[in-house]
Amino acid sequence: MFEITTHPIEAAALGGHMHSSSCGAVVTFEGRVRDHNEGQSVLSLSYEAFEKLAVKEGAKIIEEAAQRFAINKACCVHRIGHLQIGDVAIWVGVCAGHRHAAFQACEYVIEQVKSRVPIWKKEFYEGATSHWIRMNVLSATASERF
Amino acid sequence: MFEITTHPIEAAALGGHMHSSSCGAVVTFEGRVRDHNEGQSVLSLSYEAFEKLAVKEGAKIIEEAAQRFAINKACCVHRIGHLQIGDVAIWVGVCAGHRHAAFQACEYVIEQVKSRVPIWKKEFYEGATSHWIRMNVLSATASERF
Amino acid sequence: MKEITIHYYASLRDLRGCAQETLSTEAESALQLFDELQRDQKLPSNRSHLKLAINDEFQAWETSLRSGDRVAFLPPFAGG
Amino acid sequence: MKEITIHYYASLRDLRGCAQETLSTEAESALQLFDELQRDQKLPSNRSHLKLAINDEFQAWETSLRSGDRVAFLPPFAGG
Repeated sequence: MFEITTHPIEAAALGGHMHSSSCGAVVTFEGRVRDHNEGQSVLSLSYEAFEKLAVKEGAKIIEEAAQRFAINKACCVHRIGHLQIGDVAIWVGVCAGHRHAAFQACEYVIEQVKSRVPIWKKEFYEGATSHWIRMNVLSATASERF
Repeated sequence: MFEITTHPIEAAALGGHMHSSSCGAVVTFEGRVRDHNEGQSVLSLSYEAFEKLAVKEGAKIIEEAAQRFAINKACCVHRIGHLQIGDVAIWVGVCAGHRHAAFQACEYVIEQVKSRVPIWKKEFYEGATSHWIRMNVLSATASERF
Repeated sequence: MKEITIHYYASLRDLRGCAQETLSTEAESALQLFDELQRDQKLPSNRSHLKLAINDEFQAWETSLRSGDRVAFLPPFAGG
Repeated sequence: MKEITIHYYASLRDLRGCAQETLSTEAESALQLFDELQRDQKLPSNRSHLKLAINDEFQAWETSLRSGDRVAFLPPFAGG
């Protein structure tokens, strides 16, 4: 299951759903809003998604994880909207018979979601400045123009 | 922090303690009692520890994880006594600035705890039979005697 | 002429100054459409860091366009 | 003669038939003590899968024993 939500992510509640009696291992990942990034102090974040495509691509990733690794279930929820320091932006949970598959699948899901799902992040800094993360690759290209 | 407990492990509560505002990633592992092992249907489990030594060795592993990987905090709790299917036997939580270190440290802790901490597990099966896990290596040795 | 709606997200929306626009074009492919739109400098000069979606599916830049298509040029993802 | 207390856990306790015993021995090392105890077949013939602790610390089998030491022979661990 892959989901985009505008509501706070309740990691504890999500974790409670991951269990089945044939599952020996549950691995979870929480990505939280940090108070700094690349040396800059961050006040808050805003996430935006191309929702229809994000949900399709996310579901594909979950399906891939289930095929590649010996797991029982994988689940990922990504929050969008304005988030404060410490808020959970993304949660991934995997349950499996054995631990190594659970670790591998969980890391696979988070890696793939970060690189393939159309979600964007804007950081807000002191002094009312803000910045779309990874936008620099675009402006670098623009400046090369001259 | 490494702890041995006779009480049920509340993964949700433990997870809630893992956060700090400089932490971008929290990875947790729950090892739960499965209803089967190596083809046999398991009814329940019993864990026993050499507690004094277990707590020392566990603390060493947590310290090593903090030195080897760029993490903020690692924590492990192992339950002992009689456990039912689905009960959490071990919980590991790691928080870090970045996800890869959190995954690595979490898997390191569980691997090391399994191989180095003096804890033993007895499985109970249908028909009132039971078996100390990994005892077979000892009996194999005993039978080689003849 | 084809009627195409183009959606912009995140940094591209800021750069373009709008979230979507609809226009008539003779562009055969998404690639030609991008080049046409890029001329006013309100899109990056280089599309190597962008991805493309047509009707809510990822597509290759060479995909031909049909009237009514919804096109989105997507800046680098930064979820998680 | 040294007074040594030996602790048994899990499968070794079952094999030995007790959780601890105290005995007087002339064994110089934990290794010699194990060999002495193993003669009655109530311990595995081979100690390659066992670990050793003296006074709640892991130790090498060659460690010399002193009177009052608490020794534990530890079967293969199976936590987690």
